[in-house]
Amino acid sequence: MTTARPVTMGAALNTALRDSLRDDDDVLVFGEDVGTLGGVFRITDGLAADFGEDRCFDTPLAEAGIVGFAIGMCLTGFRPVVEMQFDAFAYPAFEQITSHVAKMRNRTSGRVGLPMVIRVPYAGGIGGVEHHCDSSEGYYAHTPGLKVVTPSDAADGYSLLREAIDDPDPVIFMEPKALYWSKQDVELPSRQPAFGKAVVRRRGTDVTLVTYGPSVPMALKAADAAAEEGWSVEVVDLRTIVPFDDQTVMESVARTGRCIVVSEAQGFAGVSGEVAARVSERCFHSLHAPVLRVSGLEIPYPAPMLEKVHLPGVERVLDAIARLQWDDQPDLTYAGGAL
Amino acid sequence: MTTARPVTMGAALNTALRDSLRDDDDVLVFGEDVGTLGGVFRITDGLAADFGEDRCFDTPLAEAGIVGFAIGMCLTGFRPVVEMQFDAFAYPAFEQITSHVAKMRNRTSGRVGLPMVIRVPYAGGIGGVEHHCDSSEGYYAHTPGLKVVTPSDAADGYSLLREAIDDPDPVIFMEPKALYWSKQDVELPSRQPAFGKAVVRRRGTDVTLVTYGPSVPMALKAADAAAEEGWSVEVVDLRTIVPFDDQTVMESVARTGRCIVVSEAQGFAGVSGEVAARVSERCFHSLHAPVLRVSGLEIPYPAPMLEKVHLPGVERVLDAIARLQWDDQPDLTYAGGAL
Amino acid sequence: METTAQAATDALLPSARPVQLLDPSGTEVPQAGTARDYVMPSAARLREVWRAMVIGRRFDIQATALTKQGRLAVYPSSRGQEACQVGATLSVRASDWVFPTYRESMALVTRGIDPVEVLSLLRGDSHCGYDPIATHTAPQCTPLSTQLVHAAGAAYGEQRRGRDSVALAFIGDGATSEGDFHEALNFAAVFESPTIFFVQNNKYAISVPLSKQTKAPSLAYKGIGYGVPAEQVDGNDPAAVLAVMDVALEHARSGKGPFLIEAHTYRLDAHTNADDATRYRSSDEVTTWLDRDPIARVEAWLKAHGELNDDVVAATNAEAEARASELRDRMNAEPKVEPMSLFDNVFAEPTAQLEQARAMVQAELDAEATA
Amino acid sequence: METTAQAATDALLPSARPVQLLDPSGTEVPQAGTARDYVMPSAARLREVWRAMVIGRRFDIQATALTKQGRLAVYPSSRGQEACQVGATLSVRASDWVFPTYRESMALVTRGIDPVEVLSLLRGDSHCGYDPIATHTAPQCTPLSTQLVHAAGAAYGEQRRGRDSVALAFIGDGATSEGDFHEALNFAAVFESPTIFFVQNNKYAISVPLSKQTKAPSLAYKGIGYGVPAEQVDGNDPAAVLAVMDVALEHARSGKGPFLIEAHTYRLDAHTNADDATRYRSSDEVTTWLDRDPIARVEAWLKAHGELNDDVVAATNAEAEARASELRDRMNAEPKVEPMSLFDNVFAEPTAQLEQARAMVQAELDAEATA
Ligand SMILES: Cc1ncc(C[n+]2csc(CCOP(=O)(O)OP(=O)(O)O)c2C)c(N)n1
Ligand SMILES: Cc1ncc(C[n+]2csc(CCOP(=O)(O)OP(=O)(O)O)c2C)c(N)n1
Ligand SMILES: [Mg+2]
Ligand SMILES: [Mg+2]
Repeated sequence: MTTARPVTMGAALNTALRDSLRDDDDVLVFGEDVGTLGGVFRITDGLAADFGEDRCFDTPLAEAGIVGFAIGMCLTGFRPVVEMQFDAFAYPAFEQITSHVAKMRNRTSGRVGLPMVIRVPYAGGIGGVEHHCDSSEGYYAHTPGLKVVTPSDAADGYSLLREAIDDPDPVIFMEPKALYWSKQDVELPSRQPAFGKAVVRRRGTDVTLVTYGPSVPMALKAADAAAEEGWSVEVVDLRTIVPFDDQTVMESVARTGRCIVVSEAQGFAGVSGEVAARVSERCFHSLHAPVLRVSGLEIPYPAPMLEKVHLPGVERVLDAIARLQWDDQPDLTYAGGAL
Repeated sequence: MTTARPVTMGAALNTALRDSLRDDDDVLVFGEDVGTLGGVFRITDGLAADFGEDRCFDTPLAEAGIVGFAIGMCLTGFRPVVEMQFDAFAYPAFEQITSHVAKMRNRTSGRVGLPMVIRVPYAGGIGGVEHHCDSSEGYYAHTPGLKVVTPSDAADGYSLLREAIDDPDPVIFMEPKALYWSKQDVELPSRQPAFGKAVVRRRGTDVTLVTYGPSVPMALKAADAAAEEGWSVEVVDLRTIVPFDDQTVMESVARTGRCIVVSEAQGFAGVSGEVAARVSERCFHSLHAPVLRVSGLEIPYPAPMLEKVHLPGVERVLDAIARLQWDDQPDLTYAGGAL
Repeated sequence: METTAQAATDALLPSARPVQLLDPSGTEVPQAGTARDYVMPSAARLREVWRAMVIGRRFDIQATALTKQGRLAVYPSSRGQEACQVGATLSVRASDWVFPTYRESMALVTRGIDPVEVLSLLRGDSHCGYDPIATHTAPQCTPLSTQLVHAAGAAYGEQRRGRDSVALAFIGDGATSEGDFHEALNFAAVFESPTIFFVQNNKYAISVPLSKQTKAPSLAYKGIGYGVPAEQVDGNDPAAVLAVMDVALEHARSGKGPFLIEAHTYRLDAHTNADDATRYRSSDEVTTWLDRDPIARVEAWLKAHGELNDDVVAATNAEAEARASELRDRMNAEPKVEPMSLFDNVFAEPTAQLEQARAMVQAELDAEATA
Repeated sequence: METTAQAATDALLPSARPVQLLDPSGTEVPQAGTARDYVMPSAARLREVWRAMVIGRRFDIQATALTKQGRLAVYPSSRGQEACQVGATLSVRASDWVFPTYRESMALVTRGIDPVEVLSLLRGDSHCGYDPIATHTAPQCTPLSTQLVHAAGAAYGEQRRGRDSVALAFIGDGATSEGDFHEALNFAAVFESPTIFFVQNNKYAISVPLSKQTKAPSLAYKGIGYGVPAEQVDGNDPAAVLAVMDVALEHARSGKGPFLIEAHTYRLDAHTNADDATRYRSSDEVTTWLDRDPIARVEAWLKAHGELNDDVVAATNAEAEARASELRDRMNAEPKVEPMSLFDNVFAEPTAQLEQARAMVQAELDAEATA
């Protein structure tokens, strides 16, 4: 019997790739520097050596090419798992992703499915230079036909990636790069909880923080801090942004009556707006206060020395909690994310 | 003195380009087929002939090239107005737009501004084949550093385009192609109302429809139809999605107490979610019912013969109005846009 | 730093002028100075190509007519490009892959796909009327050049499966300017993917002439930059198209990687029925190209060699006519579209949200039906 | 269908082997078989380049050292590529434009930009430390190849303004695979934009060797596909880099359009200080390239020709040392960053929403300050 041991999210992702390569000969891993080097974040470390260069290989440096080539390989029955080196470096593939990856099953009346995974290390918090820190999940989530997934811990790194690889549809797999080195005691393999389900990471009764990916650990910290101030905070981790688990989110907010959406991404017209809109609509009669958003500022990602000011942190969440009209007084001066 | 005469939005856009070319030698128009042909929608008709091939010219067929070339020309003081032939054909330029156009002023600490306009004929309703009908405004609106503008009539076509060309910042100018042929009595030139202001297109007291671009005429029709059923419907046309005019929108909803966001775009994680979230937050205490969304379905744009089913229409708006809890009964079964 | 051997680069460069085996009058042209040896196809093959061109052209004219009758929303004609559409397509096997653009209707009909299914995209009842897997034919592609990378991937996939199938990817002259063209050629070369990139240089990208598209000596000179052998061919000479395709296929199928072909041809009609070609080109130019008719050319050769007689010509024309009229009849029927299908194929399994949307639309339709 | 004249295509193709004027020992190499005539630069220019390389290399070593001291977040070294960084940069005028990648720190220092401003991006205090308009130098670009299209546009803009400025755009070997490379070359060619595309083929894109990047005989063979003349040059031979740059500049400045240069060189350090090059290349390979040192090469020639003596060498080394130590001192100071600046340059005028956000952050900072 295996027992739980401390595993980083990066290692869990590597194990998921290994187990998928082992279990299914049609799974292939390719992208820039994923072969000999094992990827700039070492997520594919050792795969080429252990499974052969046929199964894990480097490509020319061209993201549209990588994604388009993967589409073609799907036509012959392969299941490519491709890596985009950083968030902003997936943009050259945007046309291939939106016009083909997202639409292929639909435009062929279900005759051509694309069981591929596009791995995108995303978001900031690691002192990266510009173009290496974008929160780009909103672009994909807004595109019908794409599943968008983001783990917040090692267990989910493993579980969600294996589910994504086995999924008959294309999955944009967003990896919060700031969490690659975060450790957790996990017992692998484990495919729990089910794909498409959000998870309550912490129980609480006063307010629900709905969050995902890179912001989950921060939200949990904020919940701890809030607890010291006497608030009981529930934290919901979306895990899969698409499909969206309305049930778990709405049940939580219906119970707590208050909601804050926490995301590192700029808020305007993105995922956090969607969550706020859905909760506001579906929990209208349960809400004691407006749904607030604590998100990244509406600015291009700042230089490393200023990223702390940009990133939503514990203090901003606590401020938002304090403004949840506990005394039923409206406060519309908040100027946090998504202004 | 000029007097108002019937002008199509297409003609108004053409006039705006002419007047800008006339008034400012640094303004250049380029893109695919915009020269000799005058563009596939004839928006640039006659410009090359009248202003010379130096001022309006065809480029090679490459959208990243067009946008990137325009960026370079800005460095030498030009003000390029470039055309993307259709919505989905702007995607190859996505990296140039998100990583450079949106960020240039910011990454150079204000030293390099990009006074360029990217014209994007967008949305559907004209029986176009796939990839010719995308509502892509959400991608741009979600990107900090871009202004996103969309006219709904000829007067705004002229006014907003001239403002966009004069603006010191890059503007994504979304042209609802279904409205190119819509006529209106206008007196040109006119630069009213101010850039960045939403406009109340129709006054009403019961509910506010917040909408923009291709959906405005439909929303006005729905308001007419609703009037016959006894509802007084206010219609707000956003005009500029970024910057967003909170004031006009919130004042309206605060007055009516109910709000429906109407957009042709798929709702999930897009502009309509943003509007719903903002209104829900800022008008929390004025709202008598949840903010609903009537938007395009969460599917890839359908084949022409099915687009009617996809596009939000008068009936769907009327249905949504009816579900606005006039009797204060919650109804959460609605499955319209943004599910 | 090594020297690039002249021989190695010569093997990649195209002939200095387009390969031609038959001149416009159907007379065989002596081969000299071509980059490779090209072999005159057999009379039987030329007859087969001739026949398919006759049928193809009639189909094309019919399709244009259908736009006037409101039975087709839009149609991009390939009249004038028959030697490319038919010649390239008949050169590959059913087990090979074809990656068409929106202009390849004639090629797809030649490939044996039901013409009504071919026209589905352009009629507007579905995005792709045929089964891409069963036909080994990708959906007609409108985002320019994007299909080329798919072709490179599919051909590589076939090779990985141990099969000797190739991919034939069509593309226009204008689309060679897109970044995806570059990435596709490069991926195919690096992975030695057996892909034939077949550029129909019909001289215009909608209104934009080739001179505004590129300053290359010819598009075939793009091959060497990827280490991909390339050739330019008279795209209105069916014999030459077959001969160059043969060389390209032999190259690709034998594991040597991709091949780039630039076929010089001309689109006689406007870009689509919605386009007004008089805005950007002269009728003289069109006339010049009418004189380079691919059908007449090979017909003259076949007749001169006693390989075709008037009876066969008449019978073939009649067959083409019959097929066109059958197509007209079938296109006159209102296509069946199923609104509920909108939700079926967004994902393999609809999400809860899609199920809700489906229920909403169903309720609307039910309400309409009872109203 | 015209014949492509051999002369026309020959004018576009590169030399079969990289142009070299000085061999690694600093001995002049007899010119034979190069595609064009390349002229040995004057001793004065070579001395100037030598001096800038000495200073540049010392700067580079200092920058790498600063990463170890935690004063620079990341540094992509160009050690070994001095002939390219310095030779190309010193060939252009202050009024010309330079479009650097992240690797061009040495080039920018050579161009006269304050080294602290050059390192701003990599230290993390701002995205671009210098004024691109004042210096005619675009921000260091990380999204690969995207800057090339800007260069083509800027150079075209200069031409439209009636000025004879050119744009010098740097790019790496790996980045030639990106679609933007293709679009940039093509736009520059079609608009006859005076742009020099300078590819530093340092043999790796992070870990990926050139052999996995392209099957082209050499990257310079990409030029002909755009009608752009191209050359390959020994990128560790400063004399050859200058000579080829001279030809390219003459071509571009005289209105003949863009020019593509592939400089064969080698990055001696890892991709950045964060990279581990032992994972993908042997130390033997590195040693081979150490023997092709560009500084030693030109130093040997200068000395042999009596154009350089030990005093000047010592003085120059001392100057390089002094500059490095000044840089170290200045980099030891904590850079000033201003949180409120985050809102200043999203747009020319902040939106109402940005003003609100600014107020929020100001309130947070005020609260922190009083706490
Ligand atoms: C990425 C992209 N940009 C623009 C278009 C619009 N468009 C459709 S066809 C066409 C011209 C294509 O010309 P060419 O490649 O020469 O093919 P042809 O139509 O002549 O067969 C253009 C610009 C498109 N379909 N895709
Ligand atoms: C569009 C894009 N994709 C990926 C990257 C990540 N990346 C940064 S440098 C690099 C390698 C570039 O190699 P090359 O062009 O040879 O330049 P060099 O670093 O060797 O100077 C990669 C893949 C990027 N910066 N931009
Ligand atoms: Mg064409
Ligand atoms: Mg390199």
